[in-house]
Amino acid sequence: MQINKIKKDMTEILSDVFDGATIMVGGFGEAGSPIELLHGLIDNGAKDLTIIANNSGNGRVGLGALIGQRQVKKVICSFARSAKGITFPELYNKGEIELEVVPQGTLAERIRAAGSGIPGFYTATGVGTPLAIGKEEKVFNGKKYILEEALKADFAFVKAETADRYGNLTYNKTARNFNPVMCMAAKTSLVQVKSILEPSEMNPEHVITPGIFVQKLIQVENPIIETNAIDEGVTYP
Amino acid sequence: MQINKIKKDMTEILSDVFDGATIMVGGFGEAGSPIELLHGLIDNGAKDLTIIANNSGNGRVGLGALIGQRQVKKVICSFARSAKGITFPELYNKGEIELEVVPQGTLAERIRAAGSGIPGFYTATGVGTPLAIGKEEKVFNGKKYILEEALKADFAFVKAETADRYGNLTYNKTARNFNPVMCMAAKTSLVQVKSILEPSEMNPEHVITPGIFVQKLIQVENPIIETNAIDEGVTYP
Amino acid sequence: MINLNTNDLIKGWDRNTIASKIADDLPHSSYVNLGIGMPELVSQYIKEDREIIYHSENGLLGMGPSPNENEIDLDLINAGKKPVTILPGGSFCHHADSFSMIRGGHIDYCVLGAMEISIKGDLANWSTGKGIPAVGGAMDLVAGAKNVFVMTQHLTKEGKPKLVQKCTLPLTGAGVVSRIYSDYAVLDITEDGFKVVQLNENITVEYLKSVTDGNIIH
Amino acid sequence: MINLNTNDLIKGWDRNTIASKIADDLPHSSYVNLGIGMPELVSQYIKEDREIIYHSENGLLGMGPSPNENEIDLDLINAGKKPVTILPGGSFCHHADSFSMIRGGHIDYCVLGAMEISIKGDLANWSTGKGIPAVGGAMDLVAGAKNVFVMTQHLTKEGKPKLVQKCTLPLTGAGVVSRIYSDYAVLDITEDGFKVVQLNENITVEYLKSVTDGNIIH
Repeated sequence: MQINKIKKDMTEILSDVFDGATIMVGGFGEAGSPIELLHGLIDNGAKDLTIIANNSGNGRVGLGALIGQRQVKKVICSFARSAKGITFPELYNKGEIELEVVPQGTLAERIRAAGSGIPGFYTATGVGTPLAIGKEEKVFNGKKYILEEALKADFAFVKAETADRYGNLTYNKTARNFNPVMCMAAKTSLVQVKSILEPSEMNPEHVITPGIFVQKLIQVENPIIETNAIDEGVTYP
Repeated sequence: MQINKIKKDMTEILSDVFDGATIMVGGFGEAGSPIELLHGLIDNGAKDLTIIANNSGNGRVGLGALIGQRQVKKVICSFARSAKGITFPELYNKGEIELEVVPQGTLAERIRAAGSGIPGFYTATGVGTPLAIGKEEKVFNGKKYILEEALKADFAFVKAETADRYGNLTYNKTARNFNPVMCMAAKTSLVQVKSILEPSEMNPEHVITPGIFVQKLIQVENPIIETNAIDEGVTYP
Repeated sequence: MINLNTNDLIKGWDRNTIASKIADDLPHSSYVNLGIGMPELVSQYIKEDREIIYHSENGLLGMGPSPNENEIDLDLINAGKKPVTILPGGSFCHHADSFSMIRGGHIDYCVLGAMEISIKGDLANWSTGKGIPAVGGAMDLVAGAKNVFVMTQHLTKEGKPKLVQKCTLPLTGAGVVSRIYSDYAVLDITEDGFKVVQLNENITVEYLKSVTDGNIIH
Repeated sequence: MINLNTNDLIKGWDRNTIASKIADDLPHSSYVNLGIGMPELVSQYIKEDREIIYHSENGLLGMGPSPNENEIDLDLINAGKKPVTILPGGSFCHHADSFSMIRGGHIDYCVLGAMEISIKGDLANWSTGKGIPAVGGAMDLVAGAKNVFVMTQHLTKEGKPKLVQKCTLPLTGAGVVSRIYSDYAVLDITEDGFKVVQLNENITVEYLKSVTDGNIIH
């Protein structure tokens, strides 16, 4: 029997997502954002979700749409004030969605830490700022640092460029961003990918996310381009 | 003026190595081991060195030769009991060289931490063993972890496969090993590389060590193959 | 000293002149992160005698200028989410590796805007204390870069000093700023106060003191 | 019970039989790290109904069998520093990433040799307390892998039990072992003691108890 992580449709790949799950969503702005998986999650209907992402969604597509459907109770992100954000500000200003702000580098490192079996690490980022309040301090070589804890998730939703059936992934340019560390930090990583190659076509020197960090794949050959979709007034569902 | 990190010879690339320096040496066994740079260091003559590496050298070439020249006062490594080790055991059994043993994964992560501005992190590796003695403990979610501190160096000696003048590097197969994290953790990374490409020939998706982590390069087109050298009884100088 | 009538203000350097002063202070072979907005101008004033490598914290080292309309790739963007290009010798990496470059002290200079800078080098530039809080990479940059340069107007739009004894807004970092480039002066943060490195030719030290809420050393 | 005359010992399973028992317990699609030496045998007994992916901690996922003489590449080696191959679907990574796979709990099974295993699952396998101390990746593997299988002779060469109340040698990890595959039995570590999963056909429970220094549950 051969390992084959490719699923046939959105229903299958999303079958075990549950109410109250914590989900990491890859992407920095729209680059690397798994819009079709997020739309699948709207159809799936899971609610009371905690979303870990860099941003909080644009317009009414992808993460913006999911939040608009009120499936999200909390967002953990570095930047929830996107130029084209609609749904998050709406709910936030009404007090109907929670927000935890994390510096971008600390967010990335907390996610990597979870994937690397490191429950906590020290960083100078945020020392002396409001985001250090309540965090343990420790001095190394005369300089003050704060303790940051690993940030893990039940699922990662990730967008990649190429994959093989083992789940080895490559990304396109800056669409790489948070995707590789999120694959590491989630119990189950769900990946939408533009093209699927034979394992022998993947150069082992060029794999960015090794298949060990990926559980399920689905091919989305022509993903939505968020900027264009928003400009055209596309909404989901 | 263009950035160009390529140096013309061993004397130039090693010019600022000093007595008492801490030097990380890449490689796992012979794969990725910068033998020619180490031989250059023998010619350079710097002494009282602390070496951070996975192993402690084989035969009387490379790191084995450097130790044999009594230029090293201390080795920090995970495995100092190589099948073909001669010089380290000789000095160690006479009490003439110090040894600090670090679990292999903790060694890699302490090096990465130094390169990533993380002064300390917690790990379960080593908990309850003699290597945890004297280390701070902390409980996360009911499980015990120990604090490990960043391990930095004045220099990294690294072997790569291809480079461009900016110091972008690729490696060959498992010769990658500790080299990328050591480039991150050293103030000055010195790299010996088989072939030098034009920057436009380096695919930005395939760079493993970005040039920001590399300070000096030297081309060594046909590096010594340690196994063969030892079998042939080669010694240095 | 505080709350000057903005009509009375002396006109200082324009933003292009400030950008060129910063550009002149970035040495050959530096790795530099330019903040979104005004700091982006700096790259236009780098002299021919040097090569600078630009880092964008979303996983791009060796960032080039904006693309032509027909070269736009929405997978190749900068930290401000605008389309950019990559130069030969550039590389892509993931977010944790990109912030290793920042946090690990590998970025030689970052240039950022400011709302307030204190005499101790504290910087406030991420939050007015109102609206949705959003920090992005600012805290990581000021904590990690070897040198933090601030590019700013000397006074707020309301005519209040931005250089202050103590910041009133939420901090981005404490004691992190190395040098301030304003329309009135270039100033270093020192133990004794804001130290004038260069003064705008239309400005007197007296005037500078009158628009700064903190000790000026000349 | 202790220090049996080795001539009196009953012959148990040979190492190939032990390896095949371990192979049968590795489920389809598992990520597995096999320790240097005896555990390497396991890969030869994987049944056709499953695919297993082998991890070698020196930055190799998808390790294949030894190469032919003419295919040897000294840049492609395993954790034991022996030449190996890489299978389609494999990948290379650096040491920190490779140990993220281990420490982060992504390796489903590791199979290691042992000098002593205590009734609490403590493992000693890296140091006799003499000679040059050398730990390699053993401590990371036992702390990080989801399941730690031990493959061992039930008794030392001197006829002493390796399964003990308390380890006397320096530990590799405390409470880390899940299951022991010896020549006499397959045993799980449980709160109440070593629990027999399978007993060698030539061995009685009484005999097993006589060669084990710790409570046996059957």
